[in-house]
Amino acid sequence: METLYTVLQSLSEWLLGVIAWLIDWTRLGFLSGIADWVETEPVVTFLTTLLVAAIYFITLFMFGLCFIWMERKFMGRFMDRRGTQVGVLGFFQNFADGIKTMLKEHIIPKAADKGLFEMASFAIIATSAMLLGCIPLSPQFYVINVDLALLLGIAIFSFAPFGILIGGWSSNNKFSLIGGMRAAAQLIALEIPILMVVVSVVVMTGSLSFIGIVGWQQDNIWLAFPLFIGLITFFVAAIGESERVPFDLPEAEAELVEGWQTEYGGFRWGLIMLSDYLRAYIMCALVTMLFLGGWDGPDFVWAEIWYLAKTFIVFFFFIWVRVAMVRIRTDQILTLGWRRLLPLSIVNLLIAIALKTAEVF
Amino acid sequence: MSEEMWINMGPQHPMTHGLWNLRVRVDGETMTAAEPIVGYLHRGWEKMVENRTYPQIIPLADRLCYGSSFTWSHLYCLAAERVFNIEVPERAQYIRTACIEMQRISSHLMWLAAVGTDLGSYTILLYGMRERELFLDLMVELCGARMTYNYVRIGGVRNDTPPDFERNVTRVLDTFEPRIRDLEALCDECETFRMRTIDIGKINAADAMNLGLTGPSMRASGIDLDLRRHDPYEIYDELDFDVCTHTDGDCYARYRVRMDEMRESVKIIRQCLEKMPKGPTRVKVPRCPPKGTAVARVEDPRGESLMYMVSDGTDKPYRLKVRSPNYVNLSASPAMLLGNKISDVPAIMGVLDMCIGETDR
Amino acid sequence: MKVIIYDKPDKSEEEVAKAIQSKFPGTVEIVKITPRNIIMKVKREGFLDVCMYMKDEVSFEHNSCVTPVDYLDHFTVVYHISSYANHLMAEVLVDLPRDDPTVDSITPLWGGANWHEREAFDLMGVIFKGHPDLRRIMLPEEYQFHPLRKDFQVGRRV
Amino acid sequence: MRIEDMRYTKADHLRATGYIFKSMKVTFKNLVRATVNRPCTILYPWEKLVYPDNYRGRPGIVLDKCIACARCVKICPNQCIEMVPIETPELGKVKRPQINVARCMMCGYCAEECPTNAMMVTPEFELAAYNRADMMFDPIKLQHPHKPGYEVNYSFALISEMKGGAAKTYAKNDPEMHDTIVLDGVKCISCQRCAKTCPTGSIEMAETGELNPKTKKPIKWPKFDNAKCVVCEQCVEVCPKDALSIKEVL
Repeated sequence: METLYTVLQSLSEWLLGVIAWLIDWTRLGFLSGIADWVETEPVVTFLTTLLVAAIYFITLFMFGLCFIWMERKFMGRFMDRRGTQVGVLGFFQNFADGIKTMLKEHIIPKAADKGLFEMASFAIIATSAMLLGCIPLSPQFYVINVDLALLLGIAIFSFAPFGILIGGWSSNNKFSLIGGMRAAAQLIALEIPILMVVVSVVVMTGSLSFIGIVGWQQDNIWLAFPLFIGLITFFVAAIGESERVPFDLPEAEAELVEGWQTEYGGFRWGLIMLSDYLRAYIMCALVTMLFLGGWDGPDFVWAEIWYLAKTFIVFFFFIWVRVAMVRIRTDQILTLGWRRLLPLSIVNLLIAIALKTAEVF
Repeated sequence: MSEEMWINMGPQHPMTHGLWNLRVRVDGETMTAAEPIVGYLHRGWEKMVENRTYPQIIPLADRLCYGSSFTWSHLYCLAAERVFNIEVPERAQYIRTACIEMQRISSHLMWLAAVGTDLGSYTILLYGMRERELFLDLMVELCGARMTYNYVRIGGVRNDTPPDFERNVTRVLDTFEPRIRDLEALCDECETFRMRTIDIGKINAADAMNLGLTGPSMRASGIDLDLRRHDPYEIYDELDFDVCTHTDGDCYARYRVRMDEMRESVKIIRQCLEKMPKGPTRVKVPRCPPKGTAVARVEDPRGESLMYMVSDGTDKPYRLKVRSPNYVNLSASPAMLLGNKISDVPAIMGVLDMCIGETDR
Repeated sequence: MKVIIYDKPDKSEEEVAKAIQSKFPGTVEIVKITPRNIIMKVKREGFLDVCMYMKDEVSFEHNSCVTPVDYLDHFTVVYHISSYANHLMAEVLVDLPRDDPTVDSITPLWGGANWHEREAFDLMGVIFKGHPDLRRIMLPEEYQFHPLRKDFQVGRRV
Repeated sequence: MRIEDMRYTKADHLRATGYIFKSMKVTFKNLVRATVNRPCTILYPWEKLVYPDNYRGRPGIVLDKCIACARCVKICPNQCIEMVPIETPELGKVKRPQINVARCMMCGYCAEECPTNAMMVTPEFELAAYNRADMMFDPIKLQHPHKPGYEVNYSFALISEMKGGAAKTYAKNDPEMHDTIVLDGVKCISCQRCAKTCPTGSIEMAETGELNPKTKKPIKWPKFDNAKCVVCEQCVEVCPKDALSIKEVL
């Protein structure tokens, strides 16, 4: 089966072959060793991985931008206004914003802990970008396909609160400190229901890799039907994990200015903003992958299209919830996480186990 | 975070509508002390008007509050008419009453919009502003400006209503009445809004009365008192309306009182249009009033506003004192804030309907 | 849940005025009675007692406003005190000499007077004895003048 | 005062039903409506709200109608109007108002006070400029095409007539009903300054029939033509002996 990796491998093999031939053509004796080395397996693998990562990242980066654009336009229409107006249907607003944030001065507060302050933003952005690699677009289009991809993704995902906490702390600002604390408390409270729901999915499918999970759903049934409670729980927790209204407590701009990102400005802030949307994308992707059958769909278009369409639909629900609700309070989020979502996820797990034990699927 | 810390919310802070400062001492996220600080927008209004002639003060009185400028210029004219000792033509009184109620609706809508942003829902902001636009358009048609009307004159109103004014008002009211339901669906019937407002910022009747709370904030604590009925001015004693009260004394109660007041205002405007007689709208006023003092108080959208005027027989007032309802409501805010979470600050202060223009004068 | 309804006045203006007048014959002088309004002059020595009586016995629940007025030869502090139950507002005038503008604070009686008295102190320089927190409120702390006094020279802007 | 047990009943139908689904329904309805039709916002620089003629933007002036009575200068609460001399081919050397629009607060008083409706409110509100000098609108720049709706007119009644029961109204600057200037003859020194300063030419120095005992010349006192007068009070201000005063018609 032709995957992104194999296509790019042959491409890089050909490229490196051309380079080796060029080196040979110069007939410089001392370069012949390099020509041989260029064509060896590790170099090919290295270049292929680089290309795969670059292409994958750029693709998903564009989808991240699409998410921002979609949120802006849909929120506009939900609120009886137009949304952005820059360029074709307002799509170039993202680029305008990107250029603007890039051109801004990078300011570090005098009293901040400089090293941690910088590190925190990179930790958040890097983990978000890493997460992209864990999630395949289709059986062909992916970066890595390890057996424990789901576990890896969740693990990387839960690294972000750490960065947020450090960022909030090192800014040396009371608002960002409170915001960081809230982020940590909230993400931990919602992490556990998410994991419980994931366990139920794993119980049903018996696989920890996304391709395996989706394959099981293709063979049997979309998990949204048997595990409906799990879907709802996961959806609510996913909104909380990606820090969107009504759970955007860490950056509640009414009381905490901008929460833990108060002191970040310029390109750092732009990247944090982007990473917010990347995390939202990842959450939508997980919902799609775990419950909505991933790239499962009629065969007349590519599997990737099915997958992305589902992801966008899930994100539409994210936006819809956002416009219809107000932000809730920290203690209420914790109550929701520990006292509502956790029991629900346990019920969901029991249902999964029961279904599996009864051998319905 | 183990120690209590003081947080300055303001003068530049998203929660403060205007330029004021709220210092709160927080223990974790719970407030243990609060101190509002005002004076950043002090323009010396009371000194300024001592150097203006009587008609020149009307546009300045408009600018006391951007949200409800009509009530302030009307209050000024009411006080001045008592100093001048003149009667206002009946038609002018009806026009004034209708305009005051329209102003009350638009002020309440703007308040709702601000509460929406404070709580994190921009939908409420935009819906509120959209409804408010209906009334602003009416006012533009009537007096040529959207917010600072300069329409009331000592001894009447500036001009008569335009020819199809009554039809337009009726049409707007017919459009607006069902749309209150939309706003309520976004607020009342949304569980998160109730979570954020019910049992937040409680104040009981005795405290509310002692601390000088007036207007909707007081009525929400179970005190059935409205200056429109209690100390009627203009033609309120001929109209039939209810005083909206609520008994809980929390943010939700204050919110409910305001929403009900909008409905009552619609009723009042309809009655005014029905009963409006023909006749002159303005009387000619002498330049200099007789010596004396006068006091006028009206029910502003925010509470009891009062003007005390001392005239020394010249064409400029000797002393003009403004009692701003918000000034006192703000001084009572620590009683509501204490014991609540820091996330409740925007809810409590937003529901109080802050307007710094009139507070600092 | 209890709602306190003030739909009909309990006492008329004359009754209220008479009650206060007869209780403090020396200190209170009723100047004028108009519908829903009583104007009375009170000597500053007995002012706090009058206020206490008004609050406790004649149900004046609410202090609307505290207005100091500078009449060049003396200050007059005007207290607008409303009675919800009687549907009226009393205008209590207290004359203070210009060189000693001191009067008893009514903040312990009506908490709503707190900021009004601070403002009166700030802008007019009237000192309220017994006020819990008499600081400047509008102007910066270090200002030495009280701008609403009539002898204050306003800087002319050209 | 009475205390009653009262349940809050007015909005009992507003119990939270279905958690957030009603608000989601409302927003979704709006999404459909705003997508099918246009959203209610307007694209500002390209589309603009349609304002009625009486919209109060910056003041505008019709130079021919202005009589330089300076009533606008007197009423302006911000003191942003000033009379400046200009010279135009049609009018010659005249004084006309100049407005500092940066200080103007668009209250429309100048148009309301103007006795000839030369000053009017215009719907022009986009006044941003790069420097303050551009905001100083001299009479030439202040000119604006005339439209009847731009004029601010009102009608008023007199208190004395209202008390009598008649509800007759008079238009703005009704020559029958406006205030009159009265002369305190004892103070008058016949300096003719009022006649010279009068913008409408309604003051005429008329002989009183008496002779000055010292110079044996006839004493002239100002005589007021009330139909022409616009009560600009310039004569009252210019009088060196305070012999003139306004008698208000109430």
